[in-house]
Amino acid sequence: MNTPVSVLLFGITRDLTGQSALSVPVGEGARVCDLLDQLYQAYPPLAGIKSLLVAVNGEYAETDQVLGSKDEIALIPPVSGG
Amino acid sequence: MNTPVSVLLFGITRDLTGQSALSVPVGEGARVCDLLDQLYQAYPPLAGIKSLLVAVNGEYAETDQVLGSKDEIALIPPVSGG
Amino acid sequence: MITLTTDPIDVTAALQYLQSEQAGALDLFLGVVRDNTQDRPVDRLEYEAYDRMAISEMQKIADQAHERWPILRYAIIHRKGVLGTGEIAVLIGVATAHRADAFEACRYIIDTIKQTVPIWKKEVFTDGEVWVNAHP
Amino acid sequence: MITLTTDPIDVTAALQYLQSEQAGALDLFLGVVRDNTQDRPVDRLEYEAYDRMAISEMQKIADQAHERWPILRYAIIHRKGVLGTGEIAVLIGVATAHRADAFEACRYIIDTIKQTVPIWKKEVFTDGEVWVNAHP
Repeated sequence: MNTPVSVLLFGITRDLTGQSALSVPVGEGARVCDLLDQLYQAYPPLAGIKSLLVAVNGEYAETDQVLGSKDEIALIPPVSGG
Repeated sequence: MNTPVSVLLFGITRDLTGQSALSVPVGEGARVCDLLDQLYQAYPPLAGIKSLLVAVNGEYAETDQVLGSKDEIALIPPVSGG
Repeated sequence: MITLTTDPIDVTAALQYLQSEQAGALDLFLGVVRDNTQDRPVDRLEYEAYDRMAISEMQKIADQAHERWPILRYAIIHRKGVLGTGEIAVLIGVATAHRADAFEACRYIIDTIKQTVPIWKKEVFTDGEVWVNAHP
Repeated sequence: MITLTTDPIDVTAALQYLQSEQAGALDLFLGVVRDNTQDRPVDRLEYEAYDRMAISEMQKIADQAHERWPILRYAIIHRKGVLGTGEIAVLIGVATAHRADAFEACRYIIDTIKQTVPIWKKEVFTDGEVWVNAHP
């Protein structure tokens, strides 16, 4: 059974998808890498980004971290502050 | 024949001698080290300074530099600006 | 003091904040919008942040700096929104007793901010735009 | 810009002076009178300079920095006279295109000033006074 997780998009990921937030249906026990695979399939241009990290609840997440439907998930393309 | 050179004093050298300028009679062809020897004899407390350099016409001088009566000479105790 | 703001950065207020009776050294770094990048004329920069995480990541960096150097006061102010050339994008200020600590901590903070804090900069040229660092 | 002055150092004016269209980074160092040295309470500092040579030595340092780093603008301002705690004794500001140069040049200038420029500082305590660095 798929539950949707909400994903915030910033910078180039927002421009490439045309969205600032997405609701992505992921399988039970889906990990960060599973979410990324789904997003790459839905939005192939995301694969052209130099490095794409994921934050869960405001913290950088490992690729095997399991996602929950209440998590605040965000795509973090290469940062360029300062 | 001795000609006087004028010596400017700053910081601790001014305090130890009680003077901000001295007129020191030095021999013809006297070098920086000769001047220092004379000053150490006249003002022994100067020898207690960690390091005492001499500037001639606003430039740090080597100890063998020869002094002229028109030179502007200054004692440079350890600097502590900043 | 950590701030993420759309308002222009007030350097005087930051310096005021950084004063401390024990401080003998204060290092202040300003990152400013230049008028060109690789000789391509920049019209403006657009900074975007994941606010919540940007602030918590800046706080982590400040905490790490506090552990490594005896910091008396610090200020980290990052601007977001649209910035024209000459505007200050980031201010880092560190007050310490001795100068080596101020220089090192200040540089650590700005170097690390550029690596880990989720803030993104789009350079808008007269003939196009690009998200900095995004492409290989 | 090199200045030796008995007037209080105007940081805002210095920052104004340091602005440049090509500058992406500005590092500003302030040396401030602390309220204690080795836990002995300082009442005030008295700075004295061999003016002519202090200025020419600061100019040499600025020239050396200019040779080593691509400096767009710099400011070196040293105070002399009587300073109370919290007052700024020295300001070094360097504007460059990139931040590493600003940090390195700024630190080089202040480190070298402390080694070669004929300026002397007397610390006046509540119970005595001492010319800094003068004794073994």
